Amino acid sequence: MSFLKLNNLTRRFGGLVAVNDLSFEIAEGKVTGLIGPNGSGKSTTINLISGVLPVTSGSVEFMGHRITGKSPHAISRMGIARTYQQIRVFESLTALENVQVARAGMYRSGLADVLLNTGKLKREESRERDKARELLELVGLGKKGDEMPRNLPYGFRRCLEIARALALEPKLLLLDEPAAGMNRDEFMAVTDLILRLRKTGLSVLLVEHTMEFVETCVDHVVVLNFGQKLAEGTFHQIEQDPRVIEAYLGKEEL
Amino acid sequence: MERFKKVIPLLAVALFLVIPLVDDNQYHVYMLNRALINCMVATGLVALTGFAGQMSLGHAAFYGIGAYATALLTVRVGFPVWLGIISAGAICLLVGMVLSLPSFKVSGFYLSLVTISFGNIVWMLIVNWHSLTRGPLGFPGIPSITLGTQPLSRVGFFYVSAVVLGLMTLALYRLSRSYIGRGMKAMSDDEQATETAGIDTKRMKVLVFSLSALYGGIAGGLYAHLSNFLSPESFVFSESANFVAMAVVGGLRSIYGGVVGGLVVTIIPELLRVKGWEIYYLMGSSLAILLLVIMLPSGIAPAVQNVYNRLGARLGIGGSGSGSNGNGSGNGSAAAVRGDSKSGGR
Amino acid sequence: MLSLVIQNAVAGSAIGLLYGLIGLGVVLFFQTTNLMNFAHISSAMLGAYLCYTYTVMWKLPFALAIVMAVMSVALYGLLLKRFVYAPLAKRKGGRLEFIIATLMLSVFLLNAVIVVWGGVPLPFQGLFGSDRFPIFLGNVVIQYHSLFVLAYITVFVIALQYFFTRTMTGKSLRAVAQNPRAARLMGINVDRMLNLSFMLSTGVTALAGILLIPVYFVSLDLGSGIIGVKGFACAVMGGMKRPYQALLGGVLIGLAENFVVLFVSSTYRDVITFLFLIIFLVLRKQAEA
Amino acid sequence: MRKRFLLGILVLAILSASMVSMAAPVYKIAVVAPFTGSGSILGDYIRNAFIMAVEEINAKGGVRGRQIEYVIYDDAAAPATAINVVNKAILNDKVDAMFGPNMSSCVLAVHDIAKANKVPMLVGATSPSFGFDKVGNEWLFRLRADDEVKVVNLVKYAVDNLGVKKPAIIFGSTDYCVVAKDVAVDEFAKRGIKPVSMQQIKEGEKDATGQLLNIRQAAPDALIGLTHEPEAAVIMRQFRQLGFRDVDVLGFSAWGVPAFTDLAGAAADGVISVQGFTPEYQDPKVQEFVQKYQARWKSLPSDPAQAYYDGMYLLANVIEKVGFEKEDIRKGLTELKDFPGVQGPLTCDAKHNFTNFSLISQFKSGTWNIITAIR
Repeated sequence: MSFLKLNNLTRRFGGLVAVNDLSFEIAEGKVTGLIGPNGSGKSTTINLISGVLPVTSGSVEFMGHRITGKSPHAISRMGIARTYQQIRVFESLTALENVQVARAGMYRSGLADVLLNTGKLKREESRERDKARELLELVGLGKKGDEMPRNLPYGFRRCLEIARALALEPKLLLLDEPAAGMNRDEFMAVTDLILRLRKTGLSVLLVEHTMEFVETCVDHVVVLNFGQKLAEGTFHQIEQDPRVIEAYLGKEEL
Repeated sequence: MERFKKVIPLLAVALFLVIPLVDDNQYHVYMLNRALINCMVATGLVALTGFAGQMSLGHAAFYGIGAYATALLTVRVGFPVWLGIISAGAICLLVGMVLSLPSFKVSGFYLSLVTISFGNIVWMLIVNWHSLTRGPLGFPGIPSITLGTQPLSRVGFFYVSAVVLGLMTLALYRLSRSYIGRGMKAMSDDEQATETAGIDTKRMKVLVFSLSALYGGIAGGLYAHLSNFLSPESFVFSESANFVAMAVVGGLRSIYGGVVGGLVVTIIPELLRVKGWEIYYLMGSSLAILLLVIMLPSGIAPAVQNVYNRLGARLGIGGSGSGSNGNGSGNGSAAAVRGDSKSGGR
Repeated sequence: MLSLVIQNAVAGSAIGLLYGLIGLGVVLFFQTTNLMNFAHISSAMLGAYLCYTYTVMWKLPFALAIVMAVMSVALYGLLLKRFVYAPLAKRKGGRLEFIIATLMLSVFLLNAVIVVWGGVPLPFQGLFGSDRFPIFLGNVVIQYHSLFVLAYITVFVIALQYFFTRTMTGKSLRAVAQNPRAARLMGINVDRMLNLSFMLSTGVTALAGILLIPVYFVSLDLGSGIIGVKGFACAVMGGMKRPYQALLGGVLIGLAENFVVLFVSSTYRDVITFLFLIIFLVLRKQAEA
Repeated sequence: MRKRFLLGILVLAILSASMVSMAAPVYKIAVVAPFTGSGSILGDYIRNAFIMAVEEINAKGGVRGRQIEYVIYDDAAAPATAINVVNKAILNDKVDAMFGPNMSSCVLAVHDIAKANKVPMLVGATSPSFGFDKVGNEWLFRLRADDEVKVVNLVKYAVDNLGVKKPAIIFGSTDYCVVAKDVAVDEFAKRGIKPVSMQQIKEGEKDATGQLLNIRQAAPDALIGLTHEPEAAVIMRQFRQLGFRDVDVLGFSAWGVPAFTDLAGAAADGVISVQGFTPEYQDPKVQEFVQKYQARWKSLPSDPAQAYYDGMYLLANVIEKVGFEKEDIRKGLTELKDFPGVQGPLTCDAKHNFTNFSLISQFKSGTWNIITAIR
């Protein structure tokens, strides 16, 4: 039984084939990088795995269960959390509340508990608030819990989004260009965070452009081109693959 | 300090509650009763639109279904009044669940069109289903609420509705502070991100639609027993628009938005009902509401709260002190008029 | 029976074109601003009343009155942008706030019209040959007015298409709607373009209002009735993208209405039309996703 | 921003302060009528005629030495609003008597308030649905002929004089129309006639072709129109356009007023209508009233105008007789007999109606030709 397995995944947008008959597997406890030139279908792949987009054909299996066709929240609760390429935090909630949102699945209290404000609910609320604080602490936002996201610098917003994803206690974390648009300090902070997560044994699938980032964080790389798998291997294997250089790296070196 | 901060709002509520005891003008009491009922519908819309981001321009339908349901049950079946009102709420709750189904597929402007259509359909059924509603002839002879054997006076009705509204507001308050409320607010910010944060947004929609339909239904039920007479004109589209206007004027994102807006929007046209103004007052009141929306798009309640907080800070009783307190105060709405179309994230 | 069906189809299309006229303005506004103006239909009402005033009360020639009415309403469109849209945008009001503001504006305008012109529908006859004898094709009747509307629409849609695809201003307008930031970077004066969209959509709707006079009279029903909602419905059925599709949407609604009367009942005509609209809205989205 | 908001509140406060009126020995009357919304066609007639009557009476020294003061309220033709304003009129402004509302459903919604506070309520609404015999409110009086009477007369005329055997009925969606439809169907049934087609047109609808085509298919010999004015105009224009032949058109009272004939234009030619009042009626008293009205308001009166004008006079007459006690006024109104109204004597009958007068007339080349007057 493989951890996450993509079987002949295809997604069309009208006439355009964004992901074409894509199959690969990722291993548990490893950080897998998904790279490729612009428009090669990386984000679409993430969207298909997380259930945000319906697949045209093919399937995704997660820990032996077919998850294709399930709704995004069900997939999230099975243990696949994600972030977005363009940061999508909840702007009308505080940083702490942003993280708390993703803890909704941990409550045993129902609507009646909420309306009657029972002791059970209060206990759970305080437990989950502590847990959310811990997560903020983990991503380096320990003191920012009461801030509104719009008052946070870009890098912190990204970390907040990651904290929200971690709040689901995922087995697999999908990161869509986590380092995009960051300055040097922020970049270092995110790199550091991912390395720390890797140490805890969390599996990660990340889409990234920055080669430096991929080199530092990633155990295994899958290269996409025109929605198809071009190559697969360790970063150093990929680096030397002439097809990859031609399709992707080569172009950048020019 | 914190306790002191709560004194003034409580005082305001207490002052409001003694009005009927001090002012024996029955017209004023009647209008306050109407206002309280409107507040209930508006509070339901605050939950639906302000918290969960689902637009409804058809809430007069729930108000109408609730009103006719209790009218029919009490007059034709012989239910006691209180049971009639509860049943009206329950029926609306079910209808609200059904209306939440289209919201799985459509949102924003399209959802508002769906709800307008729904409101029109319900209205036309009220007009045309003669055997049930007597159609345009109106439905007379609806009993008043009784206390023991005595019919409840208007002052009594005021306190009954105030308690009901208080309970509704309390329920919304608790909901908004819980994990469910946070999920709703998240959903109104970004539905897809909420889904991927592990929240079943469909369930959330069913919940919030039925909640706000329940509020509308109970309000309608109370209205039926206050006016003792129903006719279809009270449930037309412009009433739905009026309810939304109440929620917006009061403050869509504030727990108290519905209450404040309901009071203000009900009272404004009555204030303008001045001698010789019989053709101008509606123009005046719609202009007043328009100006309120333009000047205070996030509503009166957050604005007052802001002023109050700043005043408190200046006097040194501001508790935590800082200007931005998380809930409600002037976050405005998530999406600015322009440029809020989120790119699909491909 | 067949002639009855044909006659209903003709009559349904004729009234549907009028709904489409309103839908046209909705699409135009949406295309250029990404917004919904719930006081949209008020522009039609203002157009009709002003045209009446200029023609009947000021005794101006009809053609001049039309031009002046359209221009006056376009000016109102400018005021709408300046005094409703701009302050709201400045205070970060959302789309819902814009909807409520425009809804209140429509109530205000309706009551303003009652104050100025009174609540009684005003007679305004002899427009577009409406009172002359219609054309008979066997048992089937076609109004001159419908033909006139059809001709107007054809010319108008072609002109609109030309404007949006061939002229610089038209292209800039669309660019602003699609991405205001990028448009600004490209050196387009976004504010001026917005002014133009407001004037264009209100002016076009004012003209539609004048074309509606033979059927709707110069009456409050132009500014309050269900026709506003039907205008939105047409626009939605047309996919909010192309003006001529809004006309098709209108015809679809008109046909649906008449056939419901023919085969079901006149009492439940609108119930079924609105059910149809809900189902359409839900299915449409599904097909897209 | 906050300053502007406070300013707004200040303005509202001043406005509300100005509502407090001065107390003086006057007789205070409320007029509730629609000035906004769908029924606003009627509001102006009612207000104009009422003001005219009050001005005339006040010029002659008022009633029993007291001037009449009036407050006019808009009910927007909506029962919920009517309840608001009647509450305001009776409980806040403390009026002594009340004219209106003018819509039947509004009357049904508010007459209990008049009863509970013992205020005489004289209304111009005509639906049989709230007659004294139905609701039993002894404070409620009616100034215009009951629609039942008018529809019965119309059907009688159609069958007896025109020999109608296959009528088609088109009716509107309000109380006024729906009740009239029921009465008409009953009356036809009494004569063994069943309408060949029954169609409905909603208020505000502008397309009746579907309905008319169904009617044409049924091949009727008469069209009975029971709608409000704008729908009547829509129906008649499309009726002509669809080329109906040899079909008589008989309309209800809204089919007999200028708001209809102006809109319908030439299409109105030949329509037979039953009316409570028409300025064309060549009676010297009617013509005197029409001239006075025209001189004051530069327009022709319509039937609610005459009704409320008469109403004010008969109330003044009762007060002169019995004084200002409300209970006495109520009794006085109930016992009123042969009061000279514009169109003839007014007497309070068992249903609290003051008149049963109706006219049947035909519209020909721009004017109404009276066929018969029925008392």
